[in-house]
Amino acid sequence: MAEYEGVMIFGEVREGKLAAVTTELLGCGRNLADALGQELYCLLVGNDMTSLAGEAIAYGADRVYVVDTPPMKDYDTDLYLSVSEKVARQVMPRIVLFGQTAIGRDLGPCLAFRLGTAISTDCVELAIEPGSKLLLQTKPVYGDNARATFTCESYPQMATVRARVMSSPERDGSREGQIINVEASLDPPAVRTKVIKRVVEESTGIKLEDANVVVCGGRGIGSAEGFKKLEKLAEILKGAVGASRPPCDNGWVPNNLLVGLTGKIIAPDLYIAVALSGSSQHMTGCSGARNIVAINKDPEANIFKGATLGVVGDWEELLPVLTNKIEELMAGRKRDR
Amino acid sequence: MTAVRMIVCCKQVPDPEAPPESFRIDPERNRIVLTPGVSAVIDPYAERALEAALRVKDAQGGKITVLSLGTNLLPDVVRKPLSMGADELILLDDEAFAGGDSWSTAYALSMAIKKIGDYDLIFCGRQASDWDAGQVGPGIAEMLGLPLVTTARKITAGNGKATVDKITDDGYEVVEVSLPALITVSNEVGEPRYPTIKGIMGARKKEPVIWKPDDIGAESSRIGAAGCRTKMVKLFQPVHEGKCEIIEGNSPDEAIANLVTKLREARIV
Amino acid sequence: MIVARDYVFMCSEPGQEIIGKDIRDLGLNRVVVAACSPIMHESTFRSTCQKAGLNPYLIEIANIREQCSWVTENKQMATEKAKALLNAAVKRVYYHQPLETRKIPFNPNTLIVGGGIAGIRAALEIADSGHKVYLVERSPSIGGHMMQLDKTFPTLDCSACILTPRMTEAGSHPHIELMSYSEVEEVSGYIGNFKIRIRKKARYVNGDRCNGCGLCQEKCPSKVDSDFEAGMGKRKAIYTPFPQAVPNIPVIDADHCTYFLKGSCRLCEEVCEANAIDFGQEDEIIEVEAGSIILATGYGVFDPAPIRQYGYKRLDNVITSLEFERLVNSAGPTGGNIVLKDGSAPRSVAVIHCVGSRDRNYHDYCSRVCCMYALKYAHLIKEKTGAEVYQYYIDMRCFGKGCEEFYERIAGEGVSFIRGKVSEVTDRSLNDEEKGRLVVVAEDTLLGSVIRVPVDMVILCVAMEPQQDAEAVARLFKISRSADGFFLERHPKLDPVATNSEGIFIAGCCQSPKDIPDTVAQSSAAAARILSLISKGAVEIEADIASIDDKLCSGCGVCGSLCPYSATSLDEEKKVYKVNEALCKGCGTCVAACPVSAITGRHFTTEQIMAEIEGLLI
Amino acid sequence: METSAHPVTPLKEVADIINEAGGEILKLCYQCGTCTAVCPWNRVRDFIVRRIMHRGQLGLIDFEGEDIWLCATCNSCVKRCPRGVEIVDVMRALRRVVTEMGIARIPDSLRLTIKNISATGNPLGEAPDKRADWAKDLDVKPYSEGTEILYFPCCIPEYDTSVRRMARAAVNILKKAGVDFGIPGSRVNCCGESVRKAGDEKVFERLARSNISVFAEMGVKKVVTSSPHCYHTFKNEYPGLGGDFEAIHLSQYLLELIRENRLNFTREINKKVAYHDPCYLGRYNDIYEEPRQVLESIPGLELVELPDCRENSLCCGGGGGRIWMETKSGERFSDMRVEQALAAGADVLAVACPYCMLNFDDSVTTMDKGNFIEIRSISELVSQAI
Amino acid sequence: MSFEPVIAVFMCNWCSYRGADLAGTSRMKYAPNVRPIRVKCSGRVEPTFIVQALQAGADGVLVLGCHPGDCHYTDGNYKAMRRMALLTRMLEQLGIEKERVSLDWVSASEGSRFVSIVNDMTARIRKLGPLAKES
Repeated sequence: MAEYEGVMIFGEVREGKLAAVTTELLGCGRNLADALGQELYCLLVGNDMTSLAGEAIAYGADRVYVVDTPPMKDYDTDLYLSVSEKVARQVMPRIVLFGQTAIGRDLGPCLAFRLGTAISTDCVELAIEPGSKLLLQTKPVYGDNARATFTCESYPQMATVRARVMSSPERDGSREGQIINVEASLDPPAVRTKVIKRVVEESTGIKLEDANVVVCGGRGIGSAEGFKKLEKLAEILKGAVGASRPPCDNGWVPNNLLVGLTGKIIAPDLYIAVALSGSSQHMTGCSGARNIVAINKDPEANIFKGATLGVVGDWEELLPVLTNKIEELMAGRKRDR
Repeated sequence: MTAVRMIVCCKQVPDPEAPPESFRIDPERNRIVLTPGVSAVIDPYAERALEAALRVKDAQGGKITVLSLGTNLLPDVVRKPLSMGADELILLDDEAFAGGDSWSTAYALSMAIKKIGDYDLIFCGRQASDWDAGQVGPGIAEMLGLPLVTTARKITAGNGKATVDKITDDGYEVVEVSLPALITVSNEVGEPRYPTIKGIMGARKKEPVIWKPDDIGAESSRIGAAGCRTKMVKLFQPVHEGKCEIIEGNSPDEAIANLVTKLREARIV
Repeated sequence: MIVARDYVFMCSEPGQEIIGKDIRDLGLNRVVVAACSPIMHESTFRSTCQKAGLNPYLIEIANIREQCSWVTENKQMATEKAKALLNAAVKRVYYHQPLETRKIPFNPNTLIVGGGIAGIRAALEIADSGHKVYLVERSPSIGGHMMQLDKTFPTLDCSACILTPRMTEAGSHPHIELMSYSEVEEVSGYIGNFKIRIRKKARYVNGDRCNGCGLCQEKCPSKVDSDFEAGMGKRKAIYTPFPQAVPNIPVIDADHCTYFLKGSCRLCEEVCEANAIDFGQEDEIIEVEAGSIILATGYGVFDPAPIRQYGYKRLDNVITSLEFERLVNSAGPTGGNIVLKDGSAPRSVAVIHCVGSRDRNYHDYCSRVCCMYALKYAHLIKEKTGAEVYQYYIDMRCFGKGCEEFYERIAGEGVSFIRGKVSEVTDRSLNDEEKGRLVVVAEDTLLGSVIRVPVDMVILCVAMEPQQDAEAVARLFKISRSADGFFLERHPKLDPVATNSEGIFIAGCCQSPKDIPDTVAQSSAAAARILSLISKGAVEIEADIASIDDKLCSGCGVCGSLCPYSATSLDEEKKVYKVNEALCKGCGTCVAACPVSAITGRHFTTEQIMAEIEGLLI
Repeated sequence: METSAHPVTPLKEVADIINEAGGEILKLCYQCGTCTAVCPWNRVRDFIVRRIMHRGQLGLIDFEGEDIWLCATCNSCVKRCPRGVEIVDVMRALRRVVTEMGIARIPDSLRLTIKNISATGNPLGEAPDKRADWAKDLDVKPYSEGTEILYFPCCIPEYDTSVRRMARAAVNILKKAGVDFGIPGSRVNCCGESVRKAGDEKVFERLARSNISVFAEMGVKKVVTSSPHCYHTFKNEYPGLGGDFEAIHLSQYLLELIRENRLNFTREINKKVAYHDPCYLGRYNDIYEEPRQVLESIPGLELVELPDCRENSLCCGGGGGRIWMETKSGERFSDMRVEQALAAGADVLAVACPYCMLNFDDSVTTMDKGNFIEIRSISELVSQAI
Repeated sequence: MSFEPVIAVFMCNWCSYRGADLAGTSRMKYAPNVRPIRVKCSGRVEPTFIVQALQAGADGVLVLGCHPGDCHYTDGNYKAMRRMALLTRMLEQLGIEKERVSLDWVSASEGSRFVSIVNDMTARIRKLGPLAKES
């Protein structure tokens, strides 16, 4: 099917800038396009974002399709669907990628069904099969107990990609590319949904069970004051604080921070266990974590059994150092953007 | 206020709360093998979709038809929505439906919904806990040409439209949608209710309706494995390193520096 | 078969008339009744036949009620079974023979075992009508448990004051032969003609000489816990259990007497002016004959020590109800002062109901009197000490005459009622208020919370239970016991006084726990039953006994060796065995054992039983 | 339910369901409150067992509340009930109603544990093929046909490193005594006791039947268990499902070994040791003497009695699935027990059950009494002295 | 349909027959398979009765008397016991399983015991199957 060509990513805008997931998609899309020896396209839909097309090029896009019109200011399934359908039919990309975001998980499947093709959502790995040149779409299934790799023989081949699994490329302001403005021919009767109100909810402190990073303290923390230090690290990592049973019992932290079989069962990306021994009860509560970093002065502590990385030593010495290092790192990352 | 006619799509899945050690993969056949002690349940997202429908019914009155597609559906499991308060249960239970993907499933369900005919709202879970695809809802909407609102957490319906609180990445939107429409429900809707004893007694008296492909006029090439648009080429278990790597260092500073480097290398932070 | 009829109440007058009429009109020579158990109405239908001129033994009953319709769930199965039963009865009745009952003289003497209020009452009833009574009492004096009680509920009159006149009367009645300190050893015979062997234990005091001055008891150096005082007081090794004892003759307790133990002392002998002490006395065996027997052996008192959590015997001031009776009695060891072990008066007292009663682990049944005496205690404690009283009850059962009114009165006196079974009496304190006291732990089930009440004294209302030797006594007299261990009456409603053994009656608490009025009523009833037997002057003996065909008998003597009544004996002349019809009870053992089948068990002949078997197994 | 102002109609259907689920004996209850007053919960908070019985009689059970999950099945109430009501069975029936009908929430932790046991055969959800890992370095063979004894350590010591020591000590003893024994491999499951008490009769039966057939296949004749829970289940519940083997608790077996002079004590343990009677050994099976005799035979050891001992032993709080549920600080029986042991002047609190060990270990840690008292299994103490 | 045995039950007049009556008056339910035969004493039961019952169609025979020591006729039940031993040998010779005949005790107050004995016996005989009758 020679007419389907190029990799198209659907770009999202956050606070007037390209969303992090979009730059990640551009990076990943670039690799796929290179593997195919084809071009990378970026579709930008919205209003008042002229400068961003250039950004997309700086991050690797060869062509940017821009739909820039006031009605497209905010996401609406019917509106966005109709313009993306239009662009897709026009451009006929071989691959279309979305971020696994509120928009991506809404628009992606709709577009796929409308185009009569399939999509894999929430992918963590994408590759081109050398022989068939088909897109290999790998995603976690069964609560990440397994991973499945799919292919699809209809075009375009589509996927949504989980945030933060792909790395953003370095920005290259010197890159050149083509910006193509697309007319949004709006069809009012097609719009059957109307957004009445948009509410941004300030996340004041992330809930333990939702946090991607959890810093958890044990009996060794010794006091409520000690937990303040954990809170600081959690704050920097945009995470939450948890505790094993003794701190809860001793009233250093409220009971709802209990992590363990009998408390919260959590599965963050990163779990930092500080001065906790890791009873089996506790481990059941956190064993779903992707990465467990343990800090404990007892090298025999059970926590090291379940941890990915460990440091043996006194937490009171180690934690401030860690907090500083991470703070530096995060600040650096911000500067990068 | 008029009664709302609702259809809820419920999927039977292996219990997502079963421990990871009960999962194995049969690499030969690219299939998940579960230990016999893992029970089947109604997908938790679907249960929440049902809960959302029940709340609409509580508020406005209405009728809820539950639609389930699968093979080896267990009567005790798929009947649960009835005991929770659904009015009717239709099962698409046939070997021909086996081995489907989001496409063939959405097709079969949309054909069944067409047959049901009268409806104001269709509810699906935002995704199902087994394959986590989240496509069947949008798929049905597309196939039936219905407006779609995904990841809802609150729904009120009436007067030809529904008002939905839809979860977004940084908050929520209040969306008005004309009926009929399809809504996928997010877990933020809250805990699904428990069946009452009365409900269970009542459910025992209701017989599910079973539809075969012919009953819904489905083309055999478009259902089950035959109707798949995707092909699973590989199924594998991510290798979890059992060993803990102890980070050494001559001083606390050095140890932590090494740790952070590791974390960064592994793109954990 | 000539006629079959169906009628709802065959045992009623009109029902019986139907049978009678058919016998007369149709000249029936056999009758089968398919109805209730023969135990209920065999005698009814037999007399129906007799009245209609048919020998009463020509009837057979098929028990299709108690052993068929009432016990079978499946109707069809029940019908099948009923058919089999009826068929068997029909087959069997064919072999029935006309039999004659005979009368033998009835001995008008009566044996009464037990000298408590039940035995005393019955003895007086019978003796007053001029008939001889042997009153056998195991302990040195009659009086029983009632003598130990202080006041009686609900009237609060003094137990001893109402009992002692009756005791004296019984002790001196011309028709009552009082045998105290005696026990029945053997019983043989049957209704109208019992033979009883009684062991009169050695008192070591000559009753004829003793004038009851009491000097011996005063001088005796050996002190022993007094049973009568329920262990709360002491007695001497030579003693009468209490001052009003009847007979007022002391006994020497050989197990504790210094002379018997060590070979010297004999102080009592020295001081006895009447020379009544007789260390050489020995147990005496007396044989008496009686036509009927009343068992009035009373009850035992439950020992609460196994209920460890109540602390009886482990914690001071946890006492049983019987102990409290003695404590509160003005003739008792403290002169009626309610005091703790240290002599002080309690400030608060817990009374725990149902100790050993209504409890699967001990006795299932309700002891019936505890609720009421517990209320009485509350009154006495309040009256004598002013202490707080807590009643721990499960259900208040106040059903006797005047009892509910008594409950109302005591409630009005300011007693605290706590509905809940006590889980623990402990001396482990949780606070200063509890320190050094007994803490009673229970759920107040009306409050729905566990409460701990510190008290100074705990009274355990212990169960009434069958006497320890009830099993042996039942065996001795060949009567049955009910599941709870008490003696079994013939019918729980219509014959609560008789037993399954003809001529043996029961009265008082040996049948079941009961209060004094009920005991007295039952005693009088038993006495009345016996007086009616005596007035008949004769007893009819069953016709269904054994007979030996001397043409077949080889004189081997197997029957004689097996017969529990020695009812067969060798006719020296004919060299065959013969049946003494007055002795034979018709058990059939000899019939089954006779090697040459020379013995017939009338009315249960081999032909009859074989026919029945065949009929049953159609 | 407690405060409903409108009249409540008794629900005969619910009462019938409870009966069906095995709670029919509760009809006998005459509401004396003995159960409430002997229940250890009432030492730390209100738990009106009697009221649950009455509610059960009328069908007015509050299935949503936590009450039906509180019972630690310590059997104190059953032992004392004047009406012979098997209160533990009633509690089990109430839980069954919830688990089988799904009418209310099973406490999260318990629910997950049941799922773990159901799916992997052990409460921690660990891999079945790792069951024997605890003894990897001990040179112990897995049970094979013809071996005299199957030593059954219970899932907890097998999978939870913190109490592994009790099983490892047992192995040391058995080896020194020259006992011909083997340990369970991956085909063996949890005995199912706590699942049954948690109300999941179906899972229990499946586990039991599986174990029974595996044991039969392997020719197991005699099982020595570390846990009184396994012991109780094997001895009293498996036979009804076709189990045909002898079960004996380790403490009994140790006494046998001592009596047969197969254990040679070479070291003294000069410590004051208090023995804690586990509910399932004591009240359920009347085994009070053997563990004490084993301890007393250790040279130098001084046995002290705790205030609540033998048939009045204070439950550690771990039975009836409670070991998988959170018990609030201040409500833990194990804390009270450790206090009792401290007050009795004991240096060591000796245990004969993995649940007790977990709970007491936990109490000593959270109460920070590690410097004052040790929690040791009987097997550890014996192992230390030989 | 499963096999339903017929069981002849000899009962003494004083204890067991009354116990069986008590089961009736208490409305207890038990297996309908039993066929009662009243005798005055278990000591009256001759081995030939039992053999006759088995020949006439019973699959099992139960003899019930008073509890040992409680016999209305002092010791008739002991005699029954001795006869039972004799009978067992006879049954062996006849090739009849000895489990088909059983002697037990029921007092006048033991309605429930009667029920359980009868039910147990029925279950036992049901398991044994029908008695192979001589042709």
